[in-house]
Amino acid sequence: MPDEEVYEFKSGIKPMWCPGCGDYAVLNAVHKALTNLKLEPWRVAIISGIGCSSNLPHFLTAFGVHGIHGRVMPIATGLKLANPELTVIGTGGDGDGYGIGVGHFIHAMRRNLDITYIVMDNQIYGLTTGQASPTSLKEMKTKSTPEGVIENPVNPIALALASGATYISRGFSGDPKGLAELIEAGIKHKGFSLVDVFSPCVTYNKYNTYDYFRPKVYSLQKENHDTKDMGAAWKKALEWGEKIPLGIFYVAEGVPTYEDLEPAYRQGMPLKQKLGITDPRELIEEAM
Amino acid sequence: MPDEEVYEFKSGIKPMWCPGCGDYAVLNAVHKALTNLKLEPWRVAIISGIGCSSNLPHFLTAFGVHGIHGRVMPIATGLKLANPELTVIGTGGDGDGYGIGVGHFIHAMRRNLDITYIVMDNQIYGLTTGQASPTSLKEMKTKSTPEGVIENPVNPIALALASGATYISRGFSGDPKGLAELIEAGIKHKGFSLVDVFSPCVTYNKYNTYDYFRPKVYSLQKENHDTKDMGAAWKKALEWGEKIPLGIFYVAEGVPTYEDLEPAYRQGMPLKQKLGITDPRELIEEAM
Amino acid sequence: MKKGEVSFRIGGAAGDGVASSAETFARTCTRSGLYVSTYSFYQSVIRGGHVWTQVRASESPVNCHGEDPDVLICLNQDTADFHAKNVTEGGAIIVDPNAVKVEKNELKKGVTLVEIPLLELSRTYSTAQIMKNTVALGAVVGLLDMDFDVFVSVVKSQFGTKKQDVIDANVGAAKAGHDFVAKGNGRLQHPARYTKVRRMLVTGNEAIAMGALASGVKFHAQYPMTPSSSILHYLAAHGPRHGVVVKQSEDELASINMAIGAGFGGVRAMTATSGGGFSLMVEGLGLAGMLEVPVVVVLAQRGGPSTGLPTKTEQGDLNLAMGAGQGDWPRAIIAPRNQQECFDMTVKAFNLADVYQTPIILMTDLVLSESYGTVNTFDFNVPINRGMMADESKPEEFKRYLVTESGVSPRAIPGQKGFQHIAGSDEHMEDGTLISDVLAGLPNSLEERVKMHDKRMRKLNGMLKDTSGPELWGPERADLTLVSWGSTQGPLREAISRVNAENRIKVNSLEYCYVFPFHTDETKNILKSASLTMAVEGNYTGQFARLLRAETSIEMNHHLHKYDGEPFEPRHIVSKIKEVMKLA
Amino acid sequence: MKKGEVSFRIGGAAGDGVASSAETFARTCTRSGLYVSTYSFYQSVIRGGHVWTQVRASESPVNCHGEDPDVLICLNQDTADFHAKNVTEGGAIIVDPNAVKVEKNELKKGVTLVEIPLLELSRTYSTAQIMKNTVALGAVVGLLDMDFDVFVSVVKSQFGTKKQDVIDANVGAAKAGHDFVAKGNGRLQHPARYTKVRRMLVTGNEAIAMGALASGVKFHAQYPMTPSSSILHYLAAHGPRHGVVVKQSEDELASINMAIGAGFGGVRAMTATSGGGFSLMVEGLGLAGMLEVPVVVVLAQRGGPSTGLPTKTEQGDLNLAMGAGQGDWPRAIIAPRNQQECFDMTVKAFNLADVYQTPIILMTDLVLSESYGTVNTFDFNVPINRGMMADESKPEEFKRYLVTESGVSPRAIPGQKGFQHIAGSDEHMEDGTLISDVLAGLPNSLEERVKMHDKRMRKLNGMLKDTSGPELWGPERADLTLVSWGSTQGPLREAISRVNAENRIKVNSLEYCYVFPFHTDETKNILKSASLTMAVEGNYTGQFARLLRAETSIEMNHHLHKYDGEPFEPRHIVSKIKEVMKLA
Ligand SMILES: Cc1ncc(C[n+]2csc(CCOP(=O)(O)OP(=O)(O)O)c2C)c(N)n1
Ligand SMILES: Cc1ncc(C[n+]2csc(CCOP(=O)(O)OP(=O)(O)O)c2C)c(N)n1
Ligand code: SF4
Ligand code: SF4
Ligand SMILES: [Mg+2]
Ligand SMILES: [Mg+2]
Repeated sequence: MPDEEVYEFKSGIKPMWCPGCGDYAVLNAVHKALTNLKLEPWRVAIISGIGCSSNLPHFLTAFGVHGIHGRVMPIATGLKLANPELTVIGTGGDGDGYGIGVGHFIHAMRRNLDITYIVMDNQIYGLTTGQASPTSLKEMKTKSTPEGVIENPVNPIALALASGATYISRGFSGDPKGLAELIEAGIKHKGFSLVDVFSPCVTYNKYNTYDYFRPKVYSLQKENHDTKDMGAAWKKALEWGEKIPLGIFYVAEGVPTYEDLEPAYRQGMPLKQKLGITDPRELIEEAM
Repeated sequence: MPDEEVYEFKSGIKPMWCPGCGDYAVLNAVHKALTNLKLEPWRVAIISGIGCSSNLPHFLTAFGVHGIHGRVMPIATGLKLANPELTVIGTGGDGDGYGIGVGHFIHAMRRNLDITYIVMDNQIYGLTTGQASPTSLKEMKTKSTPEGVIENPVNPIALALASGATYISRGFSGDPKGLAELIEAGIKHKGFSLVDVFSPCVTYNKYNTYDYFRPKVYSLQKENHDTKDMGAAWKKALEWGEKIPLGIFYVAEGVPTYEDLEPAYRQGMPLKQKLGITDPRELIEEAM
Repeated sequence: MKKGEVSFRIGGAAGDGVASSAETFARTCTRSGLYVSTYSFYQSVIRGGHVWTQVRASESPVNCHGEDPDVLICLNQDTADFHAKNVTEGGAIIVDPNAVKVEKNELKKGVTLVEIPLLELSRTYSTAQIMKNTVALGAVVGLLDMDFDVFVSVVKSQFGTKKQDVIDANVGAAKAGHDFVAKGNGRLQHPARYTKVRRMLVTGNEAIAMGALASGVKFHAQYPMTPSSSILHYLAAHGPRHGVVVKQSEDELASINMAIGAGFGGVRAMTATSGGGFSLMVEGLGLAGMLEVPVVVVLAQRGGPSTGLPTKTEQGDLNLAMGAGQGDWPRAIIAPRNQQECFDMTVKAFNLADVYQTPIILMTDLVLSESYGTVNTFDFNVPINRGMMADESKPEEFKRYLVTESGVSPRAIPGQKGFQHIAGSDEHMEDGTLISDVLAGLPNSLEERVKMHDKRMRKLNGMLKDTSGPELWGPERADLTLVSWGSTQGPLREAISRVNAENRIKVNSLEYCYVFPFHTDETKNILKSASLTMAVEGNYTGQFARLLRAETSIEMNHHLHKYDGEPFEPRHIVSKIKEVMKLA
Repeated sequence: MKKGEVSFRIGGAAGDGVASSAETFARTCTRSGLYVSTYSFYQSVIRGGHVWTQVRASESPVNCHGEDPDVLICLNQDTADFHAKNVTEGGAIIVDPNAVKVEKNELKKGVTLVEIPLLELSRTYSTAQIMKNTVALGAVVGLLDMDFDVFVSVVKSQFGTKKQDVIDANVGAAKAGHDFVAKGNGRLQHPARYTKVRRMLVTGNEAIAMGALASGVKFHAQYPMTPSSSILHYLAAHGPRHGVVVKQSEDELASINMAIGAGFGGVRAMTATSGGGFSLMVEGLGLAGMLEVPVVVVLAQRGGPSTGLPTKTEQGDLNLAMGAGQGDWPRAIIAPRNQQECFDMTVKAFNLADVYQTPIILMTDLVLSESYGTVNTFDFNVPINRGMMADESKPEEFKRYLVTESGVSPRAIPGQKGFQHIAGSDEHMEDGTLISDVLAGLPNSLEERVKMHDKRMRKLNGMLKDTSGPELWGPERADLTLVSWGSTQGPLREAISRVNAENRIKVNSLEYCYVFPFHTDETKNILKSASLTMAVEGNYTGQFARLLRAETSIEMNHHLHKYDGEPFEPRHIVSKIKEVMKLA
């Protein structure tokens, strides 16, 4: 491909994240993946919710909706269904996606839409200044849990396996190269892709820091993990403690996507159709 | 225990379910379980949402809330936390619990509250006269999917495994005895118990009928399934087709419940405490 | 029985096929050239209880289901017990004497009791219980001297060519009932002139769905909820063929946000629900208002509060629609008065949504949503105005939220090269960047906010101009002016006609289809010359009268509120008018 | 600088510790016997941007943060650029000359520029950047001739006994600043008499949380949302020790429904949120209204619509609160005017909720929720009225939804033997059984519905009697009456005092704390003798003025609306009064 077809995806707006925030690495990785894939910014749409992480769309040159807290998946779904030719990417935080939004997350996955969902999981509520998130570990002390969290954390990888996502992966802001690859592969994958990212909040989560993760994380791909084996993926999804897997947990190829099955598409893409009814006779007849 | 301590749990109100509806068997099973457990009706509370199935509380002599669609778990959670001495049971339909309510379902499970949740899963929306539900099988034709469902169904057992429920089971209205046993064991279990029930809708689901299930279902317990083995439970959770397992998939004993961990209970049960602050000095001092 | 019209009622238990038999009859009347209006009284149970449907058919247009029945089919004893005594003079009651007993001495003068062994006769044609309804329908066709072939044509349309055996059974059963009465077992005064004029028979929901199709809706997301569900059913059945993506979402939070996503994507998008689901859309509506994404939301009201009376009618969600979403944002609320307006106003709603790039709320109620009415064949060739789009040739000048006099900014959609922007729910600047991203705390951030908020709110001016004021119906000068909104129009006009015909006084009616932005000037103009006013609405607190007062300071002299779940009948209004005007 | 008071402002970027330094100063003032009112101007970003906090301290009570600063600490150049020129005559500006340059010729008369090498001095005590703030604070303490020991006591309270090293560093750094100015590097006019009177310094949110504790709340569920979050933080920190279950829920749908579950369980239950979260509670609120479950809901308003201005103030959610939930159900809306009322009205709200068994909405706004104000030590010994409970001795007579004159029915809670019942969201009968279960379609179902709906709505009468009318403040006769609700009171009263002192005309103020049910009679009585009226409120459309008009037909003569996200300052109101009254 000629050079001029590679587009710049970084907008002129400077993120206001705290210095050291994991989200910078995610932004860079998204940028790199989009550039590598030689996508055109006007055919890409990034949908986010509310949270520090959800500001991400503003820092890219694509289309986007910076929506409301927890509704990334419905907005992305509506947009993708209206125009399946777009590359639709959801982004946001752990609170947004796995807390208030977990219901939509489950339903989006079982639809297997061709959407990539990147969750910046910092195990804390950043923007609201440090309350427990659904992925906060048990006993973690936060503003809302001064005596420690007493809930078991949500396991996004396990939920994704249970719900029919066809590409399930986890990255780490401390491994920007690996992260960009996961995102790129996720976008390329036809079907619902989850990229869960450990993206440390350096301001409000003093526990799950870069240093917390670095000695623990390892790459599934370097261990020859079989991404087609759901049982193996399930085991890896449950692994947590001294060793924490990164990389691709599971991929199901060739599963029909929602877009493949949607009956309306037999008439073409909704956005490109003529409006209205040219021959209403049948509708009228039926109502007589 | 002396005989007079066994209470009648059936109220005088006659259910208006269609003749043959699976929910009758669930009602009977709940009744039987409560009676067997020799519970006192005034210490039992049944919380439901909206749907045919959600009418169930009215047919029992316990306390109850017939709430709104999808919010069974939050209401039950609030009640249980306010008065942990109550036996709190959630009931409702597949739409209620796994559709609109699936987010709360996930969060309730990860809390491991000592609540039993009985979902009458008829794979259809009954009360609204026959639209697809989150457990409707792919390709099923309903009023809202005249060309067939194109989503993959929710797998409640797998979701429960992924979310930390400590008692996970499935019953069938066609096996009332087994169902009553599952419910009884669920109530006895300390921690979150799920009893997913195939409870056929004879009016709107002409596919997943009693006759559909009868030749397929078998009892896990008769097969010496190890309910402590999460990996085995996961495999069984995915089993669907010619053979469909019933019974207890998974039990985790001894996991602390939310009630065990809640710091406020060090002061006693909320309901029984004196209201207000007897010694506000510390609060005042701090604000000076 | 009134001249030129007949009110037919069939009653039984849920599951007896009452509504579908009534529909067959309503279609038969429609194809016989009559105007029809129906109402179904049913419960939130799938089986049992007591349900009935009324079909009123007339030579001249009818706007409500009327009052007492002229012809009654009693499928069970409850029906006889509750309704037989109300059958009008000269009317008829059809029962299976083997199943239902009628107290003859309670009947009105000249009511014919037609006893037909419905079940027995039906057995010849089918073992299905419901076939006895068909026998009864056949009898009614006979009693009313209708063309049996018209009935046959309706049955054929209903079952299609593939189900010849079902058609045969139905026709046979109906014929048996027809012949039974033809043998002199009853005949009514020939009630109406039958013609071959062709009209459509649609519910409000169907009219909305058709209006949406005509308008080019390409995305509809909905979660089922009575009385809005049949919009989903209609569109699911007919939409995909016309390229419409129709999605049953996981809940109403998803419905509205999916519609917003699709609207942002550039297609016409809609959702529909009732009050409970609308409650869940409240946050999303505000989002659409802020993103300036067009979306049409149908709010089909039912009895509240909360789950309330799920299968009963009410007009109790106006406060909810007015207050939906934190802060101020521009919305329009339209309350069609009848099935024809359901079609027309859906078209209007899509145009307003696109032109003003904001959510438009279409409010109906159970009785309008689910009742059938005859309409002249809809003209699907409707005006479509997609509003202001960005100048394709000047991407460099594009600002999605350009501050304009009208408050409307040029729109661009994903896929348009050079027009990328982020639609954000935080307050933003003209190009869509967030104030907090680029001006966090800088003094001019306040100005930018005010400019943008003003801009959005200015759309209300345009919407006010683009919609028409209330309609004054009846004599221009009157002793009493009834004020109403939405579907109350039907029984209200009929009540007025009756009062004006029978009394010295004159009553007229001020009817609101465009509820918000409120037509304050027109209202003041009209009401300042009104002698006495009375608001007629289907809720407890008089939500519309409060809105009117908030907008005009005008207090209604009288109020008629109904909140028992049943629609107004003309006589309710007539008697209140008489009370207020001190008529005998 | 005004006599007897000082306005202190500190500005920098998010993350510079501006708010916490200001709090330290505010506490020092409070412990010095001054009345304090603060305001934080901040952004929805964790780092960067421009933020500042003002602390106004006075010998006499102050109800708002005032206007221009007398003393300004510039932690960065932005602060100097934006604020230095506004420092009042005779005031002082503290900067680190190595970091910040001040344009001297832009300063007002007699403003002292105090240049202190803040960072350098701080290095001796700590490497933490924030320590330079402490140096500056010490300097201010010196400039204002405050007792340095009071400052030390505040630092000690803040860090507790366990952090002696932190305390030492802070005290050392402050002393360095203090000594720097003591060496003649600046001194202000002694601004106020310091005393040892002890008062509390609380935010509106803290006052609400304390009020809830005093009232015996036993369950609080909340999802974080600015500006309500500190209620959660306070209760999470202090609740469990007092036996309060405090739950961060998964969303606001869960918060309200958990609170309903707990309320049904018999404990006092609360939730808190802002407009976006309240939008998600709309359906649950109607549920509580229908189940007749007491629950207190705090709605802390911020700038809308949608995500809007998440860290800015507004009074734009009144329509939302009024319209929440489909259908009609009884609610009360209370808008405390200051921190003291936040405490008192929370107590009131719990009592109203229990007595009327329905949701009570407590509305604040960002500026009241998050600003500190001094209050006299709260009396935690508050009246508690749990309302009507069932007669324990007569379970057989118990009907949960007994129709009564007051609309209130006896309540029983799970665990009470013989009092079992189902609280249902469908319309029900006196004993709680559903109409559709036992009367489906029977003619008397309509009556039962009407009886029950009337019963519920009658509670509004009782709530009206149990709450007081608007407060008329200022001269009884006036040329202009300002009408306001909630926190606008503070700047408004100050504006009135100023106008009345300086002009011939007299202005007074009609203030609403109890917003709904609306006190129509009192309002009419008071306003009928008003010469001119002006509504002052913090939103675009004048939501309160609309409510007032809907309830009374009274139209305000003038309106002052502010919706730029910042709170009213007295001068905004003064200048509008002057404009309206045609004063120079
Ligand atoms: C309905 C609603 N409730 C609450 C909020 C307040 N809120 C904004 S961001 C956020 C959580 C942020 O956490 P997360 O999603 O993990 O993102 P992060 O800031 O950590 O990147 C919350 C609760 C909101 N905007 N909307
Ligand atoms: C917010 C809201 N949306 C929609 C509805 C309408 N509704 C009532 S019951 C129901 C679904 C019933 O299905 P399910 O939960 O499976 O129960 P079933 O009737 O099959 O037992 C729906 C959508 C509602 N009551 N509330
Ligand atoms: S608060 Fe945490 S998540 Fe937010 S920008 Fe700072 S480091 Fe990142
Ligand atoms: S419709 Fe289905 S679920 Fe409802 S009562 Fe009838 S059989 Fe049961
Ligand atoms: Mg987070
Ligand atoms: Mg179901």
